[in-house]
Amino acid sequence: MTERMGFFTDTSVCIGCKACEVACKTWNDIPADGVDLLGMSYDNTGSLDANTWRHVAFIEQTVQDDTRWLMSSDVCKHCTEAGCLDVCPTGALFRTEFDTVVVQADICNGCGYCVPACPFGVIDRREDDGRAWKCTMCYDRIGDGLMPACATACPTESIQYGPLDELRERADERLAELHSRGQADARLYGHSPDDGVGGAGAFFLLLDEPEVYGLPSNPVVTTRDLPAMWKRAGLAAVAVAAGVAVSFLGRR
Amino acid sequence: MAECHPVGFQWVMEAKARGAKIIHVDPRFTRTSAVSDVFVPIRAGSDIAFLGALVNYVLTHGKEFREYVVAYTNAAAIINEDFKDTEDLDGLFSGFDAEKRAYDHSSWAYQGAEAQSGAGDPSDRTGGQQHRATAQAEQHGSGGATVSAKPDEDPTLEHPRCVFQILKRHYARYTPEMVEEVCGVPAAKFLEVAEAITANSGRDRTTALCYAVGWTQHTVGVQYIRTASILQALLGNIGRPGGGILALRGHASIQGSTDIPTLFNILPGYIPMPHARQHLDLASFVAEDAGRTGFWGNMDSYTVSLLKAWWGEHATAGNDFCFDYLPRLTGDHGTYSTVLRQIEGECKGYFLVGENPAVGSANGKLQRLGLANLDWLVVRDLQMIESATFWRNGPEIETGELRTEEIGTEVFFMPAAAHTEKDGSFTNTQRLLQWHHKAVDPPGDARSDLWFYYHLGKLIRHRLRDSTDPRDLPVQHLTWSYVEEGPLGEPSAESVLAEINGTGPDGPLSAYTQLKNDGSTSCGCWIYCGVRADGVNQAARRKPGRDQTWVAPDWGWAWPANRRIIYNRASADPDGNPWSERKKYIWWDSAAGRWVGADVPDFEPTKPPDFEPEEGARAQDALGGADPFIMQTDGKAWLFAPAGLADGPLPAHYEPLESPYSNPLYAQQVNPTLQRYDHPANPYNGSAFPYVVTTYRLTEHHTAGGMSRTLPYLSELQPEFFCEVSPELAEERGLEHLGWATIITSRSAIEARVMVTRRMKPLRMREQVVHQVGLPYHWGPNGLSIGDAANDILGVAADPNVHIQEAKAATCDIIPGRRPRGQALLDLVAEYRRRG
Amino acid sequence: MRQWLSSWPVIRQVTGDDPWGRGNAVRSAATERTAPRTAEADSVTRSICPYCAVGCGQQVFVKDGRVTQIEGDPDSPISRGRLCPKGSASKQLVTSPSRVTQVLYRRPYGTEWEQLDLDTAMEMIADRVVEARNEAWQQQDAEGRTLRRTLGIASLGGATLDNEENYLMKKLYTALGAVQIENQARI
Amino acid sequence: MGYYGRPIVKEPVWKVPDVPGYLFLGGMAGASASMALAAQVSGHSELIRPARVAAAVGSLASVGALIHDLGRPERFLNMLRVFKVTSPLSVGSWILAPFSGLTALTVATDLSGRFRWIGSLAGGAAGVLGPAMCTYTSVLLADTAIPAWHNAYPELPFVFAGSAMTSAAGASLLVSPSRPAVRLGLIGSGLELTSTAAMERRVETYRSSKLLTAAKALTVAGAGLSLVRGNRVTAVLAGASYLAAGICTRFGVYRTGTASVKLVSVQSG
Repeated sequence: MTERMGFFTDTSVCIGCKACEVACKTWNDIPADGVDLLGMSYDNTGSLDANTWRHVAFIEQTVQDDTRWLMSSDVCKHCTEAGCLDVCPTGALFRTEFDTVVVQADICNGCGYCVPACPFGVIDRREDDGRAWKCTMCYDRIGDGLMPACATACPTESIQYGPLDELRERADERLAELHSRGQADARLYGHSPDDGVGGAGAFFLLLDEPEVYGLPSNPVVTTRDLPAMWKRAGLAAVAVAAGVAVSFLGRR
Repeated sequence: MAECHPVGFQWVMEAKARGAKIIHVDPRFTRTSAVSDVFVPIRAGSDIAFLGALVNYVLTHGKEFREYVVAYTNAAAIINEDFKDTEDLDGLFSGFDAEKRAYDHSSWAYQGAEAQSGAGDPSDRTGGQQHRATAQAEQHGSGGATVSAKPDEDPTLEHPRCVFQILKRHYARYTPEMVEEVCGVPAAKFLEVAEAITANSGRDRTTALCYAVGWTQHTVGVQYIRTASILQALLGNIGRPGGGILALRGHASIQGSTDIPTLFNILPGYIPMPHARQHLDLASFVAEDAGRTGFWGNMDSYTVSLLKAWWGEHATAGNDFCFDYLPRLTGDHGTYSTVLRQIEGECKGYFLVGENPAVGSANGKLQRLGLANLDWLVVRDLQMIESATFWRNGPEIETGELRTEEIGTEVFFMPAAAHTEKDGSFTNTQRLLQWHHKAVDPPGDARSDLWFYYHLGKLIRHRLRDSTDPRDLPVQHLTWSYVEEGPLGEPSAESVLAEINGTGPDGPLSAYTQLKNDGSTSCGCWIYCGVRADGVNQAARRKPGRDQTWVAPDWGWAWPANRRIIYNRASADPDGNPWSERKKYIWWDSAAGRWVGADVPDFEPTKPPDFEPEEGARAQDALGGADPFIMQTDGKAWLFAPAGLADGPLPAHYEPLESPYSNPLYAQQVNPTLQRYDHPANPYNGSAFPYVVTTYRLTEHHTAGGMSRTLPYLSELQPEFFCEVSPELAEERGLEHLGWATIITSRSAIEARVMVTRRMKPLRMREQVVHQVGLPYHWGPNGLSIGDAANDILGVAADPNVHIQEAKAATCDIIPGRRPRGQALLDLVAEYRRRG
Repeated sequence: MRQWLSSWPVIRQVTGDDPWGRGNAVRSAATERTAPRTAEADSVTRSICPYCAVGCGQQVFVKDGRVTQIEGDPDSPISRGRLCPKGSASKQLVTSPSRVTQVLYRRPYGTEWEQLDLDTAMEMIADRVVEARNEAWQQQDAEGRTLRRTLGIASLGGATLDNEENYLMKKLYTALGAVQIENQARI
Repeated sequence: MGYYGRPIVKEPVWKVPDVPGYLFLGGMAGASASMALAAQVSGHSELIRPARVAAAVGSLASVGALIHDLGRPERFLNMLRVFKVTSPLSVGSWILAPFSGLTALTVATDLSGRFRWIGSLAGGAAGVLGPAMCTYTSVLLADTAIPAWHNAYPELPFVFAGSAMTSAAGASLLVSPSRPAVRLGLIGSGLELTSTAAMERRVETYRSSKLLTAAKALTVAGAGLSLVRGNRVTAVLAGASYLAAGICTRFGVYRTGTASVKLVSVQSG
């Protein structure tokens, strides 16, 4: 495995231009989603899904009589412990040499298991195509030394791509800087290896609670509990065996 | 800026990261506001009051950059005794002719110097309606008006009639309290801005102002920019790095199409189109400049070289270099006047070339009535735009005002080539020419506009080749042979660029200073001379930015002479030393005897700072070594414009033509010289319209939408026309979020989905509350993302200098629900018109 | 058979370094062939974004005569490789299926578009220009001053075009005496 | 709070009735196969064939439902491309595939009368796999970010185990009433009712599920009816109640889960 690569999305410099959304769709030939006015501020995309691998959230707030407009480009977190990858029964999802999580379109049979397994609600099955899709961190591009399409386009370097360790350092510096400027509500999200997904390969600097951006406050990969689940299921299976056996004991 | 120029905005974000303070003044809270340090919501149409108050703040607090102001501006110049200010005449300047609604600006002149009307004919100086209507500002090219001699000056700036003192008096009433009343900006907020700007200007620091059509689309648009210029000149923010007034323009080559103008009143390089009354021949045309000082003093060379480029061997000294071949102006031939001529039936043929006026120009109905009355229309575009389909799905078809079977216009839709399908250069908003190379062939019948005009020219020349009518001589003699390439016969763009660059006896020219008035040089656009220096396409230079200095002089080519900051002589003090180490840019190297620095000096390279011109010197020789503004006749930045503007030597706040408020500053309500277009289809709003309406763009779309509403990836991001209103206005009018609203003016009514947002804030102007309705104007009936066109409700009234319409501030009413259809729509609008 | 078995991920799970079947063992044939289409382009052309006037650099990737990708030019000191959503949609702009690629003609009082040959259309337009020019020709004004112009023809546009195109337009129109020439710069 | 009230976790894209049907059929088939084995071993020969048929029909229908639910059904075999213990669906596939094959083979030999010894061996193997068939689907649901499913993982296997037993008993009661079937139903009912109650204590949203309430009622009804001796009609009614209860349980759990993405968040286990 080469160095782990990742995204650091610094929402404090996001201008909500949505270049990331379009650059992503262009590069990955993602179908258009249709025209639907959602009325969610300037967000007419809604959420990450099979046809949206970058999604810019827009949140209008009133803080002490002043208007604040938060914007944040969401993306697949490329978790260290990835639920989607764990539960995929076909091996369509795999971990790449860059420690990113990618769906292999030639393998996926559209079982859909990954969809509810993602604690962030990222991966999704495309209706007409039947397969699961999500951000690949432009696996093809980064393998050739290019940056992912979204990070390439981003005008303000809100989306930064690079070795994860470097990004984490940069994020710590940026956070300290914002705090020193009095931006007390700035926080990092997904950067800690100790969190419920073992740290995200794509992490964020946010200016409010994660839920405000549609992110879970304490995401946990479901498979952390899987050994206990198998244990309980085993016990239950034994109960079935025992129950059947007991039923056939005694009088006819 | 973040909204419409996101990639340019990266530099603002970078400045912010380095500690720069970002202030955003706008009627609506945009993506720019979101990342700004200070957001100032302002009433649309009140910026001169705001900027004027900044000028007043600078002057009353002694915050001007005194040394810069004394040396580089006309602050010390003493004005004619006859001059009367708006202070004296309650909103008018001296020289106003109420009948003609025009100024005679002779009283605005410098004392001791003759300020000429610029249009050349002294007998015409009274500036009648017709003269005024010839887009006077451009009549002076980029050089401003002529001042033929040095004015009397008071370097102490104490003389009561010196510009500095006039300025002080003129802006004294532009107080923070007045800002509150006119702009709806709290005085404290204004002072925060004033303190930030003045603290960040001077020797060590500079402040930049950026604007877009939010400043130009007003009946006082030119004066908006003028106010900004005064402020920046007072603060010493012109010609220096990090300073300036930066126009953020909206089209890939909108700067280029001004430099090499597809505009009625100028020729390439801002040479005016000749006027029938004044310019009888070449001699009279250049006469006004013959004795002129500054680089415009060479206009004869620029003009003769242009004529040589166009008529080649036929242009000789003996025939005035075919000067007579140029058509003459008699008045305004701007687009709105032309549309009225189409409706009248005089103008019968129309080319639309990558432009969609049925959506993008004010008063869409007026536009479409013009289109429907043509004999023929040629539309060149990539996609089927509304201006090509007005005859089948224009709003007037729905209302019954027009019927398809009764529209006689013959329409040719000629598919255009995209930028990837042709060679050519764009000039970006910072005057930088960048070449784009052809990547693929255009599909099907699509052709470049170069191909179209070249071959159309050939066909027309063929038709006229045997004519003996003298009117056809300019066509017959036109130089029209360009290298044809490939199976399509595409003319070589490079060969056209070569003609633009110009040639002399020794081949390609490398600088406009080589141009001659004797016919020995030819040059299609003098300011572009040097773009093919040494026969090399300098616009195609692509030395990576990271391998150059921050000025990046080896990427593309900027006019003039590859200078990246114009008037950069002002970045050094009068003695030629940098104002400060931090703001070092161009300075005098006395050992080398030349100007040096990061950029190409915008100055004669070896003229020393202490150079004193000889008496009677002309052109650039008449400017001293400390006169940085070399295109001005006196080399100074003009705080006060003694000539050249139709509506006054100093900016004054007037209300928009359509405003629910009376002017708190003067009895004069609107710009007294504003240009009206009186036509039954262009009625102006009366009093029945209580709200302010403004139009704007969104990041996700491009102008009239032909290049964005047709694309799925952009359409899905902003899928539908909507209006933005505050919760308070929504409450007042019963508008529901995501419901429908009908927006009405005396022109028309349109419907939009409602976006209720706190980003739109009611403003308090003392006792009154201002509600503003925001309308992105990208939509029309064609494409994937559709909706009514915001421009349909706007009227046409224009700035008297440049004929730009007032699209950024008008009045409207807004009611819940969808608009009526058919005749009922007309009835609704008529009802509002009746009400006043 | 043996080859098939050795490519069966279950076997690779057992024999390789990926017993959990979440990495190397499950890589597919297509994954092994992964390459960006930019690497497969026949040519890369340097261009400039056609939308606003910032002038961002673009790289146009072409394969088999078709544009396969347009992205920012990292060498540009203006844009440093970045593009906004419109610039990022440039590929869709130039390859759009809704682009009109055939000359279309609406005859006077017509209700539908008709197709027209390009050469025919050019000849027709040239005829109309000459005719409209002559019909509305003004040689002199009422006071006998030279006008040498026609108000029969007008033109709007140029801000989206190349300098060279604007130049030929202005030159041809001026020679024809057409003065009603405008573009977006003053709208 | 939240982003325009949108759920964070995505609702499953699985089809209804395919997936809850698959859960039900798999459980019924698994317990039936074990029942067939137990009947074989204990000599309840009249119970063998119905249980074998129930196992085969149930598992094949369950496979059919699973394939039908795939976005790319033709790629069903990719389920056996890897073996992943981290994926309950992978483990399940490796259980379901042999199980359905074995049960089908068993019934085929049984009905055709040929190679019955192979059928017996296969049936035995299926019987051993049966309990796993009953409970792996609970892990399949629990191992997701769907709050109601994930949070219920300690009890869900027992709910499914009990439900599978009552379903198998129900299928058996429908064709031939027997004491083992009655006893199996009672054991299953007890397990299902107690574990469902425990699950509802842990994850409240299940309490408001009408389907689960119906399941409980049907289970009680099935158990009660099964206790009426020697009445063919009540036996059939008991069997039908058990089967209906099984269907209600799976659909109830499924529906409560999909609805829970809007209501609750996942807790760490």
